[in-house]
Amino acid sequence: MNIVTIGLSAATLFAMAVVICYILGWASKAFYVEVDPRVEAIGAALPGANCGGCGFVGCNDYAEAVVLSGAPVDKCPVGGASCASEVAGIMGVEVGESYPQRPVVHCTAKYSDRKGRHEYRGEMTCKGANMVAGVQGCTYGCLGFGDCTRVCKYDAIHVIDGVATVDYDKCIGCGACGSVCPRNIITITPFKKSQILAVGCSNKDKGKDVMAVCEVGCIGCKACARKSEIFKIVDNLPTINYDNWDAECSLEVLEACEKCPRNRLIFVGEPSDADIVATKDKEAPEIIEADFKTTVDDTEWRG
Amino acid sequence: MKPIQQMEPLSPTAFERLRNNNIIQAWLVLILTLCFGSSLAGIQMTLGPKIEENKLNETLEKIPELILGAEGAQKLTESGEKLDVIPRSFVVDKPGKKAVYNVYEAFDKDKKRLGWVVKTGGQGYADRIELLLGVDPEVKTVSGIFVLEQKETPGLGNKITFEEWRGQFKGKNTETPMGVVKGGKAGAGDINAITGATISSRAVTDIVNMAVADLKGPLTANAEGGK
Amino acid sequence: MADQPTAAERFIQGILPENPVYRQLLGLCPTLAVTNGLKAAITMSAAVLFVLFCANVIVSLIRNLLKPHLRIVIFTLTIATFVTFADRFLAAYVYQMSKVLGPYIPLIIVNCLIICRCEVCASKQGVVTAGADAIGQSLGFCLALCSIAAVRELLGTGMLFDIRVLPVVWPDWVIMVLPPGAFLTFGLLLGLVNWYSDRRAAAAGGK
Amino acid sequence: MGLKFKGFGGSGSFPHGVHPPERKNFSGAAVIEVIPSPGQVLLPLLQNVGAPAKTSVKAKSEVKMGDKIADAGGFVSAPLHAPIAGKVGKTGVCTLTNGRHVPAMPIRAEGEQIEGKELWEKIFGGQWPKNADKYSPKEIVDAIQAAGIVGLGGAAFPTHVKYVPNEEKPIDTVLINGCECEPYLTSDYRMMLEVPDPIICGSLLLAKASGAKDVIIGVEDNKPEAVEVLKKAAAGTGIQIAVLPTKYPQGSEKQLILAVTGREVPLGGLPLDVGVAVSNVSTTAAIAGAVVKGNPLTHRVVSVTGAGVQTPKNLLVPFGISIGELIEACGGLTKDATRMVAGGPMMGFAFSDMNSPVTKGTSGITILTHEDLKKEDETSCVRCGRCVDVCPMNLVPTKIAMASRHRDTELAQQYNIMACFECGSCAYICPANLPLVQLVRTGKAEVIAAGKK
Amino acid sequence: MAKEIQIRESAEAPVIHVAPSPHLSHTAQTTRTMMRDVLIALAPVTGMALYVFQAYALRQLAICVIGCLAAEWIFTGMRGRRATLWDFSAAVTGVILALSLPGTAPWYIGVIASFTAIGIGKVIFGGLGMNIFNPAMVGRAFVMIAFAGAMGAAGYQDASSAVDAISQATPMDAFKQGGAIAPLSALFWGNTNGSLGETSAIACLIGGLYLCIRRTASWEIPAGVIGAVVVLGGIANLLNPESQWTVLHHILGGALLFGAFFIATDPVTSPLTPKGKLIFGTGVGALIMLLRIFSGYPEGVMFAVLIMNSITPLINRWTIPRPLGGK
Amino acid sequence: MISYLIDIFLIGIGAALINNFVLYYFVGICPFVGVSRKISTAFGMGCAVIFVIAIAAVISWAITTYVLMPGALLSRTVAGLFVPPETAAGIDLTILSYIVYIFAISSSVQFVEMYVRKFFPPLYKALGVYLPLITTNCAILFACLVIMSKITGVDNPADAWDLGRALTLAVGGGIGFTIAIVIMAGIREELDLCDVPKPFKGVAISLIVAGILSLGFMGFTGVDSGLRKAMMPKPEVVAQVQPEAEAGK
Ligand SMILES: Cc1cc2nc3c(=O)[nH]c(=O)nc-3n(C[C@H](O)[C@H](O)[C@H](O)COP(=O)(O)O)c2cc1C
Ligand SMILES: Cc1cc2nc3c(=O)[nH]c(=O)nc-3n(C[C@H](O)[C@H](O)[C@H](O)COP(=O)(O)O)c2cc1C
Ligand SMILES: Cc1cc2nc3c(=O)[nH]c(=O)nc-3n(C[C@H](O)[C@H](O)[C@H](O)COP(=O)(O)O)c2cc1C
Ligand SMILES: Cc1cc2nc3c(=O)[nH]c(=O)nc-3n(C[C@H](O)[C@H](O)[C@H](O)CO)c2cc1C
Ligand code: SF4
Ligand code: SF4
Ligand code: SF4
Ligand code: SF4
Ligand code: FES
Repeated sequence: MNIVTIGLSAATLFAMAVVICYILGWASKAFYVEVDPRVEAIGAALPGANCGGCGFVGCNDYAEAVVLSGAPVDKCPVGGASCASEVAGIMGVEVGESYPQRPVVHCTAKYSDRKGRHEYRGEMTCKGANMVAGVQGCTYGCLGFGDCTRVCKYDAIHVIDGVATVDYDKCIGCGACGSVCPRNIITITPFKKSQILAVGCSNKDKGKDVMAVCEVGCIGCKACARKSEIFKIVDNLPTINYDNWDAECSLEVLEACEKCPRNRLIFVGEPSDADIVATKDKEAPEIIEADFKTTVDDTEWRG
Repeated sequence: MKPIQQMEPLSPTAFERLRNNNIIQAWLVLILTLCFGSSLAGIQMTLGPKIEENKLNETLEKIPELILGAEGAQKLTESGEKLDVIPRSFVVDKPGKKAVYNVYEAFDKDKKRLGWVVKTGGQGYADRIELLLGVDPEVKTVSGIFVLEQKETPGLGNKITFEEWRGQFKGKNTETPMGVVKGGKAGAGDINAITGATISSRAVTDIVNMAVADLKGPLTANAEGGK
Repeated sequence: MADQPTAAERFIQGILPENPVYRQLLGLCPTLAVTNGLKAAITMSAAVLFVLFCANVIVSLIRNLLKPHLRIVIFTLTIATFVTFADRFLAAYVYQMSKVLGPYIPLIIVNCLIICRCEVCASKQGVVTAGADAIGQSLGFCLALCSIAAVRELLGTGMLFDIRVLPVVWPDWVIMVLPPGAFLTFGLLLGLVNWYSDRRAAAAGGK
Repeated sequence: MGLKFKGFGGSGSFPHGVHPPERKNFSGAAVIEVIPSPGQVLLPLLQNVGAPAKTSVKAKSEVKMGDKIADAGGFVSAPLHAPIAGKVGKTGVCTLTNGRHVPAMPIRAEGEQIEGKELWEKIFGGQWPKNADKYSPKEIVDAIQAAGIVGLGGAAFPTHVKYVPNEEKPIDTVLINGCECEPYLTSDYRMMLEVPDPIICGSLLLAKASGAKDVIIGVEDNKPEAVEVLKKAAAGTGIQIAVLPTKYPQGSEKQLILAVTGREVPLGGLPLDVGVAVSNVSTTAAIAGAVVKGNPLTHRVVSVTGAGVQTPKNLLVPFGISIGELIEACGGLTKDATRMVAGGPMMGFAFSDMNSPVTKGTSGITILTHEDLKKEDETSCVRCGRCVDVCPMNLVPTKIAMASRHRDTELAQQYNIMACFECGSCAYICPANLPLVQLVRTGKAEVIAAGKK
Repeated sequence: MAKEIQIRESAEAPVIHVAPSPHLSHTAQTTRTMMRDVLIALAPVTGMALYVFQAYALRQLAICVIGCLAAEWIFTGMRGRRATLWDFSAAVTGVILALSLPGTAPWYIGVIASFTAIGIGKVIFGGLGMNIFNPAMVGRAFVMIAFAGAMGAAGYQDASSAVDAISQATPMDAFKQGGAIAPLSALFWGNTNGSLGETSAIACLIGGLYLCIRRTASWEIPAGVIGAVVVLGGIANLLNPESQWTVLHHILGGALLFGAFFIATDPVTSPLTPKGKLIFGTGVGALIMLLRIFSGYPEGVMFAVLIMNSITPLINRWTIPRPLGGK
Repeated sequence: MISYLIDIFLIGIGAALINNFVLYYFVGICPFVGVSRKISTAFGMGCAVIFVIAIAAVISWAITTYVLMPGALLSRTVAGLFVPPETAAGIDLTILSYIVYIFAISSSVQFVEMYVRKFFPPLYKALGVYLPLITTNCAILFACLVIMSKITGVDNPADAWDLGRALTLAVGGGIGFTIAIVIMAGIREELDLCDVPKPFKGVAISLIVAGILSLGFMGFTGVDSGLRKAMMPKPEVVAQVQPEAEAGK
């Protein structure tokens, strides 16, 4: 009886395995559906635990999302980093950028520099205040309610003295702050050197109008542009052409900075040495241009 | 589960066909099933009897106590003796209900019938309550009950498992069904409800009443005819 | 492939930094179901240890024979077998406890924790590492279960390991040993653990 | 209300809405005064919904009152005309009361100005024909367009656009909006009382232009005198006066149409879609002026009101005059003035800059005091559903606001965020004092941004 | 941030500030006045409880109100938020909790219920307005299950009590266990045993109507509850005509009116739209009847409210109103 | 017949509400906290579970009844080829149950997935993505185990569950799972707009919500016996009884 039981057990399982393998094998052929080979490849690279930890329903769904809708490659908590790099390999994306991108806040006026500030009651966010006239005179500059601080997951940007200030040690350049700022004064800029030059003002109005609202704003006097080729005045504001940025011009640039009557040319950032090494050989980035908008409320209202 | 990979189209040569055969592809699975199947059966062979014994013992161990009472059982163990227990089953056929009772008939070493132990159960407050009911050979009095399984509320309903409460059943007459009385003023034929758990108390009493009613006839009939 | 952690790292990681319950949130069903008493929790952890260890070792041994598409089938087969072993063993030697644990022992088969470890560690690394990983993870699991069970048993019955530790005047919080108590206790402890590790991370970041 | 409503398709009212205190007594009795001609005006180049106007005169050129100084920047746009005689300055920028930062053209007063009585005569004086037989629809629409007329009810939508003949969607009813449901404001009320004739005339012109059979003037029942005056003026013209219950926002066109005609303007649609065109009473008067007298739109009546101003008044002012001058003309602010609002308190914009110019959309300046603004601190939404009960658009404002606060545009759209017209009923009633309208507006901005992406 | 903004201060010139529209608000009703209204509406019920249960009621009220306020203060403090005691919401929770407990419950039950109500029922979700479940009912359910002995039927009776009502069985229990029918007048006026707030139907009605008239509570919810109970109770009566526990007993007995007017109407945990509120109320009523008739508990208000609370988000989803002119 | 229907009804109600799989038995917690972020996803998951759990119940009921349990038809016949029938009838293969169930579940999940994907692409879009997740969902295996215990664990074979009961339990459990997960998803969508303290965001608050839900569902305790009492005619106590022969050892 013992042997029979043992035999029968083994046989039962064996029979089941045979039947199932056969059926499934047949089914996989009979019901074959064309899929993107990358989906399969990623599916194979993923652990297949189907734990749902990635936020998708199961590994296959995630694989599809990666291929079809460009989901991030590093979402699988089970597979971890090794899995992420494998998936990245399949997708042909690089993990890591060629040069560090960091946010630059193009406003440097402290509370005391701003004219026409009024007490504001309402939703205490920049987004909200941006829709109300008269919170402060300047309609371009930082509002200081810290929407950017709230979205930064890395605790890297803070409102100090009424103006958003990036902590370049912590910032990883995710760009969240830039996309949330309702005044579009944060640009995500490639850092070619540990410190780059930036314009600390976004006001595109004429000098007189700027002076009416801000103690320190750029008045578009063109002093810098006269000193160095690298500056070009567009809409009453200098833009900096990083193509022409090299060691020789740094002297001119320093001079230009000195000439600026309002001291609005500033050096920002101090990315690590590693970043500098990493970006040494990369081609210089194109002109960085902040997408300033005359911002207050472009929604249609009423009717 | 990962979908089993799609097969290449069946290739013409016999060898290729063999290699691509679904079953052959899964050779590891097959071998493992063989190993696992037989080793499991082996385990079953070795542990199976022990488990069966455990299951049975759960009931058997209680029988002396249910029949003889706690001291009686104590004495019995001290004397190293054992009761002779014969498991039987009775089918009760009633309109609208067909029930099967597992009943253990207990004899002492002189083959004298000491009593019956009935395994029975019914709906309690939360879930089914399973219990053992001991009665004397003539099914005149209850000699004890024991709760095997219950999921009543701890602190309330689960007091039915406590000796203080279930002890009440001992010696109760089975002539008339037992009633449940709240407030601790039960008469001779009644059971005191647990405070705050009348439902559980009543459920147990009902189960006992029902079993007694169902089995009184057959058991006494059997007792007379037996021996 | 990136560096794989060593055996010792695997062992340590499993206990706290990658605690399967609190950090990875794997195997939640038994975590909730069998933590109304410390004894049950420890028995469960032992069963998991056994199954995880055996499965990890076997998978690690045959890892080179694995075909990707049959991998999970083989894992489940192996796990199911060892779970059956554990189940029968408990039924034979600690029958009462096996009744208490009921279906949750067989449910180890589908416990994500085990498949996950087979997948992440055993199918990629050697036997020793796999074994160490299994032990580390199981200890972590045990620790988590015991922490929950201790709270529940203590508040719910005034006892630990079935021994009364709180004074008799303590009114038992019956809810703690019932299903809602499991969810609430685990939720609160999880929050506590998150809060603590956030604080630790903040302290470390601040330095 | 049923009785007053014989003869109209609607029930006379609309679902939901609120009853804020009316406070029309501040300036309700003040006869319209003509403000002295200012030394300078600053004309923003964007005063209407749609495209900004394009300057058509060079800096330093001399202009007379009524000269065109900027062309319409497109079809949905309106030209600008000089409200005073003077010299055009260099185009600068200015911030409007609604927060928009736009280019603006200054004109320094020089030479003879038309002022006072003379101005009043020019704009409102003379005979107004009680029929429109003389004019063809095209003539009327062209005159409206050339005069730069935009809606004076607040939205500043270029009026000619509403009335260009449309084969597919014929207009059968012209509704003249005399509700003025905003608390405090009285400019429309004074217009109806003092100059009903141009209003009637303009209404008839609009009916002619659009080919509508019915012309209905809707007035809230808190202005019985205005109803009387209009009734008298309209006698024999076929114009009907609908007296509506006082409820905010009765003046909103969708609600007005529903109340008067019983038609529902489809979501995202225009009144045109249900065969109705709506214009404000002041707009109508301006239209009459443009068609009959060829007057371009250069002035409007503005109520300066509220407890925060010394003597509340209704003033006829040129566009581009700074709001500070208006307030001066009313004796200045009181000490406890705390908030200046361009428009009424429900939908107006708070502003702080006294130099902001009056634009075509400025229907009033309301100065609120500390007392008016006393309210409890904001708490979280207690989900009381009161905002749902008052929303005239039948929305769920709290959900929309919370979705917006958490940047969940998808959820906001599920709750029809774009249907909200920011009437403020919800925020008015909210016991938690949440800035619901502001949240809705930020949410809308985000939805639009997401849609553009 | 607000603090950092300079406020122009000068004795002469007015201080102008800016804010989004609308610039008026309906000051007659704020969160605080709403909560105050509830306290006022609870006055008859509380008064009745004090009259019937005397010191027991006073003690339980004191424990729960102080417990809830303390819990609110401690837990919001732990979150580093300003304590919000003065919006009275914690006080309302405390009073309702106390009124839903038996007067004889030991002191620790009130304390634990209060802390659970505020901690797990409210603050953990984010505080006022954020909770999904009715805090008072979370607290009551917690202790009801935890201390079933003291909270079950037996917990209501105290043979040694000098207070009349407490030595009787509660009406629902007397019926369930012994088939005894309490006279309707007793249920109406309230000199029976039970939880503190539930005994007097008239007090609940007075307070409830006040709430509905003040529009602090929406009438749809109590209407739905009572409507469902009438219909289902009527059906139950028809199916079982010999039962003496009629529809009226169902309505006047137990916590039905108290629950319908004060508990189910909690705005935070009920749906937003009138239609949703009606569905919610009907659901609560139907569940109450289901649980009363079939479940192991004598009463079902608390569970019915908790279960319907849990599907409130779904109801909100299903009842997004059609915007004007929309499809 | 009536009593059978009542039985089925009560089994269904019991599995769906009173002893809800998730809130009472703690099975399927992983998807319950993992896939409950959106109502639509949760509903899809629930439907997929109902579907698979029904298939698994049928398969496991059949295998248990005809192959695994002592004296099952198939194994007895096969073994009968080698050993005397009495021995064959005693052969007990229940030890294989776990491995067989999981094997059956995972392969049927896979089969269904492939089938649906090929022939009902829209259905696959709606449901298919959830199918693989279900293999590691305790709820399915749990249903199989309960069914097994109702077949092999009963004292006398006549009480063993038939296919109808097994299927009802499984589908009821699946519906219970769906109810729980959809409610949870609704609440979590709401919680996204709430100010939950940071450490509790995500899973911790979900568990607490589940705790309160389970507290609420405890209200259903006893509804089944209440319903049974209301629907069943009171069984006669006087009974016609026949003694049976002694059960063989
Ligand atoms: C959480 C809770 C658990 C309960 N558990 C049980 C129980 O296990 N058994 C029981 O008979 N009654 C239980 N009850 C009590 C019943 O609901 C009912 O009140 C009781 O049966 C009335 O009985 P009494 O008259 O003995 O107090 C429980 C009550 C609660 C609140
Ligand atoms: C909430 C709200 C209230 C309004 N109140 C009035 C009003 O009282 N009087 C008015 O003429 N227009 C009011 N309007 C503007 C009308 O909707 C509509 O745009 C106007 O009557 C059209 O006429 P117009 O183009 O001539 O300005 C209101 C709009 C909204 C959104
Ligand atoms: C608001 C409120 C809700 C209640 N909810 C329940 C409930 O869900 N279940 C319950 O058993 N008792 C509940 N009670 C208590 C009962 O109404 C009743 O007082 C208690 O169950 C005592 O009845 P018994 O003696 O029949 O157990 C509630 C009481 C109040 C005031
Ligand atoms: C009409 C009304 C009924 C209320 N009912 C309750 C209640 O039953 N339980 C409770 O804890 N709070 C209640 N509250 C208070 C408040 O809503 C509660 O504290 C919030 O749920 C906390 O976020 C009620 C408030 C109102 C206005
Ligand atoms: S940078 Fe932009 S988002 Fe940040 S505080 Fe300033 S205005 Fe706000
Ligand atoms: S780029 Fe990202 S990390 Fe850097 S400050 Fe902005 S939000 Fe923070
Ligand atoms: S009125 Fe205010 S508190 Fe009430 S639901 Fe609307 S937003 Fe929330
Ligand atoms: S949601 Fe919009 S339309 Fe509705 S009340 Fe609020 S502001 Fe008015
Ligand atoms: S452990 Fe049960 S579903 Fe994951």
